[in-house]
Amino acid sequence: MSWPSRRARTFPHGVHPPEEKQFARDVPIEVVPTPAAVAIPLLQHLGAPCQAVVASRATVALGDVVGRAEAPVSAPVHASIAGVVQRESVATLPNGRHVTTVPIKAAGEQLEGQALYDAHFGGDWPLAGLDEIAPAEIVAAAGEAGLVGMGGAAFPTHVKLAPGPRRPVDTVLVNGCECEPYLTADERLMREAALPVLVGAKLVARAVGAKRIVVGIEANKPEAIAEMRRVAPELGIEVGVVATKYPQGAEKQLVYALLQRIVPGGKLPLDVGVVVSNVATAAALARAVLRGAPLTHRVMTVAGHGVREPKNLLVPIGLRLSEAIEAAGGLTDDAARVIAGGPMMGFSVAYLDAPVTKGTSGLTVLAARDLDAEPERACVRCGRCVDVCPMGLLPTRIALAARYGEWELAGSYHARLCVECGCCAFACPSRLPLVQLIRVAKARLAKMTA
Amino acid sequence: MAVAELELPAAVDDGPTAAERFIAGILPENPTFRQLLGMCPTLAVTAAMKPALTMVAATAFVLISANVMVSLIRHLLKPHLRILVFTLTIATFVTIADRLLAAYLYPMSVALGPYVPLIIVNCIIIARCEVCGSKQGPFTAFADAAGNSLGFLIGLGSVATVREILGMGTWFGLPVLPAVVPRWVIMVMPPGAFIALALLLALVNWYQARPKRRAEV
Amino acid sequence: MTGETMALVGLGSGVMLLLAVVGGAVLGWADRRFFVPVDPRVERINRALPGANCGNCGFVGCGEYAEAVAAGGTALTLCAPGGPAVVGALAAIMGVEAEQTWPYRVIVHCTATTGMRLRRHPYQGEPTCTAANLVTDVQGCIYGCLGLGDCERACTYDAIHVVDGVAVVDYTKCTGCGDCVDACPRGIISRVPFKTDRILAVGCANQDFGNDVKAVCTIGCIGCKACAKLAPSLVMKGNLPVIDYDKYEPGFDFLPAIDKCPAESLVWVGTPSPKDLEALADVEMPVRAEATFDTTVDQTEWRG
Amino acid sequence: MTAEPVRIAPAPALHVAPGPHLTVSDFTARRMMADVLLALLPVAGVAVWIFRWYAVLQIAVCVAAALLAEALFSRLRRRRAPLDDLSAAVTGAILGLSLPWSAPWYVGAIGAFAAIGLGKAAFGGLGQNIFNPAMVGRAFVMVAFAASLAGGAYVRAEAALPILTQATPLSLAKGTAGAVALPGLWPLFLGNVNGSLGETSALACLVGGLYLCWRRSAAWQIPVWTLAGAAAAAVVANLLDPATPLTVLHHLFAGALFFCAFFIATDPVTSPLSPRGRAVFGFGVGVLVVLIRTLSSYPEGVVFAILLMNSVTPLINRGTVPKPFGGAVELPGGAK
Amino acid sequence: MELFANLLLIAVGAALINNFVLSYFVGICPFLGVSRKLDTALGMGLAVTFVITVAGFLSWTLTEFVLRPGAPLANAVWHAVGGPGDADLSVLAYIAYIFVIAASVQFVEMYVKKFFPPLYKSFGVFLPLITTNCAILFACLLIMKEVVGGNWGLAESLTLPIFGGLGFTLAIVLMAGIRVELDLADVPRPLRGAPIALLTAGILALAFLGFTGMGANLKQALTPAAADAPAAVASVEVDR
Repeated sequence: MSWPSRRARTFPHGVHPPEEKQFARDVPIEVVPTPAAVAIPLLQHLGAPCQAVVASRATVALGDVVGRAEAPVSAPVHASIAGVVQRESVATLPNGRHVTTVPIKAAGEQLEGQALYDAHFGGDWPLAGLDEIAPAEIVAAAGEAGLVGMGGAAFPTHVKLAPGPRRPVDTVLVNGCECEPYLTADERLMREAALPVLVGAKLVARAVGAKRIVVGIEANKPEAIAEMRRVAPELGIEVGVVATKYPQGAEKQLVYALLQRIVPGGKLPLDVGVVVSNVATAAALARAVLRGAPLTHRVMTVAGHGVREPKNLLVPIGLRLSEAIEAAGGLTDDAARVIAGGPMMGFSVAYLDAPVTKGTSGLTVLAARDLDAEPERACVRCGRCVDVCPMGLLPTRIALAARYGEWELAGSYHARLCVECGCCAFACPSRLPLVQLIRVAKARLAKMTA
Repeated sequence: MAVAELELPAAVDDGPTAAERFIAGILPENPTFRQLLGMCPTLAVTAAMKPALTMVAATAFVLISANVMVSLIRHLLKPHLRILVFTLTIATFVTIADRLLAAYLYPMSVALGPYVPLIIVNCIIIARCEVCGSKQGPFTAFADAAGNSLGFLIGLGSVATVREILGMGTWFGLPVLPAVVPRWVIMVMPPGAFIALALLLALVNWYQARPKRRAEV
Repeated sequence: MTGETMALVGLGSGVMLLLAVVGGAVLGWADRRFFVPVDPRVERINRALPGANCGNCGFVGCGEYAEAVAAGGTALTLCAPGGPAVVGALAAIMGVEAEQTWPYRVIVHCTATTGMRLRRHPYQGEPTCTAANLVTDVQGCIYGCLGLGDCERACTYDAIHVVDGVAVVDYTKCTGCGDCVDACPRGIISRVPFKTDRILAVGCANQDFGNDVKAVCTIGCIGCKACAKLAPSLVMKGNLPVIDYDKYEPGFDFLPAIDKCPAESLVWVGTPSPKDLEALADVEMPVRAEATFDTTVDQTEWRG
Repeated sequence: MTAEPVRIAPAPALHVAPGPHLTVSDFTARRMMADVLLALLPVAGVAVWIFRWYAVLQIAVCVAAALLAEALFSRLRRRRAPLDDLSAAVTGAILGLSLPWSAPWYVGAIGAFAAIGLGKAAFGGLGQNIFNPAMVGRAFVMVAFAASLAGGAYVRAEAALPILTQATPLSLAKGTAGAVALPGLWPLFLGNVNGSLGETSALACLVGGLYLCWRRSAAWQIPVWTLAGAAAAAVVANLLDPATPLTVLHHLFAGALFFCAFFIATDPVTSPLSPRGRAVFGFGVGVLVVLIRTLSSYPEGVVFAILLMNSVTPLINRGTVPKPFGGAVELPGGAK
Repeated sequence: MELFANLLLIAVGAALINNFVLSYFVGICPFLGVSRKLDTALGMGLAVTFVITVAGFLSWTLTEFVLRPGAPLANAVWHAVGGPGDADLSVLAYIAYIFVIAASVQFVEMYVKKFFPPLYKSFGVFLPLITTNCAILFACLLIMKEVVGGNWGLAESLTLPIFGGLGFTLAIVLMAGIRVELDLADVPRPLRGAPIALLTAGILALAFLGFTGMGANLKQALTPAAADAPAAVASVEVDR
């Protein structure tokens, strides 16, 4: 069964930033050599931090639990290399979280190179018998493996898969849009490891009891669509092509584009009977359930004019950003801005000792020439931001209210529905930092209601 | 503006002296520019100097008479009735002023039209009765009213000067601008009143803020 | 005077009298019919308050605060602009005995000037602390002052300024209203009772381990606990000493503790005006704003 | 409030900034203003063709005075004069094009100072003004120097160009009820009539305006609804008073309606933000223009209509906050 | 029909052409003071409209029956005491009006305080100010002039205050909308507050000039026969 209509579907508003996928879309995933040390952050997800369970100077093997999740909404972290635990330290993650990390110095036998790649994506993925696995078993495996949403939200997967006695879920959407410019990690994953992705999707559906599974892929990834369509029918999974438009990969927009369901403001896709899962998360779930392997590595893109050899890398969690960049040939002389994630929603970082986390989908390195030299000017109320806002808000009004400290006013313009996708600031002819101002307003409003 | 004054308690203290009241009324607490009181006549009758000055004279007469009168009867006032008494006192003097104007300056009386009776509701007068007249003696009340009248004169005079010179090229009806200079008719019309007062107020605010800014630098 | 004039005057007076009687009767009836009881103290408290409607007390305006005070159960000391004089007046109206207390002032828990902060990076974006606080790596220390002056803009009294990259309080102007405490996104300003002209303060907010502090600041507190051993009102909270100002003894000799500090984290701040120290006829100040050292950059959800 | 741009230092001196880190490359505020100037070219061209040196002089005076005023008022506030954003030039050009050929030079200069000073700088500068600056300036001089700008001022018996000895179409309609022959619709559409510099040719306005809408430098809803509002009001006016010489098409093509619809009403700063608000705004402008033309003593109502609707814009903005995606939607049975 | 045309003229004249605030400058105090928030402005506008209507009715009653030369009630007493000619009590007008206004405002204040406490809380402090609102006395004076002149009956005397009040409401609501907007603008420091509000009012007044002449043209359109009769709209020749 394939997607009923071959016409690309999409959502209202949005923007068309330059796609810039050419940097690494045709570069196969490369395994990064085991680094001398990694630093495992104890908080890589949305929720409570883990408690460290290994003492300094203890020896750990790949996949050993380093931090245990003790709160309901939390996820354990595991050693991503074999080695010796060092004294705890702190690190500021790209998203601004200041967390305790457990450094591990490499020692002993390491799983490396092709063997590591095969452990992740190669080998056999049994298609039969998936329906016999108990949902609880899947949820437990996801919890033990420390699975979190790998598209960036980093919400613990076992919590998402066990929504409790709420409305029944009928559809699982697998998010393969990767609408952020520059990033190609998900595309490579779909092209190289379609089977684990789809098996994982099947497991997600099994866990939540959904009958229908749809993979959503943007039209600008024909090879990925072809590969997924080759494998999907075997598993009864539909592959839906959506228009190439940003932010196609945002949950609510994807749900609308593929299913024409509108997620009410302040609610989750769950409330309309949908669970959305990123392709990388699905692949990791397949590995966790069928191979019992925890989440220790992830695929990330390092691309942009600012790196010498743009690549897609399979990296251990806790790798320093600088080492990931070195693996991609290092920074060029005119590199100006390093962004953890894609350029639309990613966070700029300047201190490159920060560790890679489960949610780091890539590093975009912009050169000076990629950056805009236009100065900020006064808002001329042209309404461009209104035209592009996928949430149908009035970004300029919220931002202006935030600038003048009129928090209630900002709230009355539905500031809290903003998903910070960046369309408004991308389209703004006056180059106002709209998203930043809206985030200020959101933070303030959250504080006021707290 | 007037609200704050109306809410003030009928305090027992003696307050500023007559001289202080007089001086304060002229510039530091200028009714037009500092307290923004009596805006209606400031806008309505300032198209030219003559009606403006007539207005000031009528207002001054009422202000002084009412303030002194209120001061004389201040010990008889009951708090909840005082505003009513003030208003009726003022209304009486306004009627007198109106009749005097009609008798001796008929053209002016016609020109000012309803704005003479509207003196009754001029906030300056109620504010002065409330702040000074109802609390201090007749002499202080007189000084206070006189000072505020002078302040009102400055306010109306400056607005009227700007409007008459720009709008008609005259001052007190005497030509001051050569005929080649174009007349800005807008200045003698309602929008001109608002704009002239707005800019004069801005000028005063700017001047007030100036020394402070210097001290900072 | 002719009879006609007399008659006219009589008629006029009669009309006015009639009006007055009718009006008076209607209003008198309405006064009883529409009577709404009001606590007379509300009016008096309203008069005693400054009427600035600044909202520092946490109520919508002076009027609402007055009602809350009159209703009882609300502290009399919430009016920052009014100061001790207003507290005294309110106490007199409410018939409460005034107690001894101290003027409150703010302290900035960061003293590192620009050159002392490490890992600073050029920042392009909205030039306010609150906005910059949402961007990673503006500077290495995620606790310390960002120096973009949100507190300076929030201050009504021109009493706090960013000097060489760090906020410095001008204690000759500070009234302790606490606007800057609310404005600081990093929560490094606290509001404490000043028991002497100059009191000791911890001039650092970094709660990390010593090595991590050294990596981002040349003068930050490394959490060695030396001062806590030497002065009883200094207690360690995690890796940072905190002064308990309720137990603060003005006469205590803090010099050994200060000498022992390997960083430069114990500083003397303040000089409240003598006027404030004299006019101490107020009850205990219950609102004590503690610095939160709140650095969380992103309270909002993360999405993909 | 403007952030001082941080100079981009060579690597590895990385710098930080809030996301998004990409911006649309071909669309800037400056480009929008440049678009307006570009779109005004055909209008100005027709003006120069009809009014010759009068037009050149008038536009030059207004633009120069507007730039000077912008520089002066910026200096008063001790700020850098933002002349490079071209907004002052646009204000000057529109003001100039809305003046009659016969207005003395000082009218344009004072109008430009009133426009920039009272209309824009006093409210805080670009983007913060409530009223369309050019129209504030135009209304100011229109009332201040009524003699130089009233209908009669357009006509000069001694003028060298024959067209300048004819009364403007709307003055004709106002002056004598039905008795005179109005110009035909073609001359009105092409612009071969007397009038304010920019308003004579509906065709030129249409060409420039379509360019603006195509570039999306102006919101298409505003001109469409302005013309619709004017047409609707004109239909009503014709029904109520069948004897009037002004047919619906006369209302559309005569006077400054096209110029207003495409260049004045579309000023983004003073018009509503949302598409729905823009429709309301445009319709209001159109109706008011015709209302003032038919009922007040002024032959043309564009200036007042724009200012009146500008004053309503904050209320329109408040009333037309768009519904957020999924905001208040109740799902019909979950799935569709 | 003619009455209707007359009323329409008075209504349009009072609300738009000669707007109380923007053309006659009456009611400036609340116009500047209570126009910071939209809902309070609307409340104030409607309160003024209500009070002005009540005052208009009372003033018509007073003028018609007591104060105007030859008023029936005054005359009855006058002739009873044997006075010659007609009684003329118009000298009492100002005092009587202000008394009536003050009393009715106080009545409204007590009424609102008792039955609409939230409304009282939001603009209760401004209710006493309505007493000193020139718009109300101004409307009374206009009505007196026309009633004494024998031009107006009760219908006209009620139309003027109602639409004058609505015109005031329109102006103050527009102003409030603009001022809320200006809270988000970087207005130059010396202009902040009253000056920018006055400037805005000036531009509004400029815009309202667009309605000039509408009365005469409307009258011509409505009553072609009476084209050359003087306009019924009361006009004050101060600033023309």
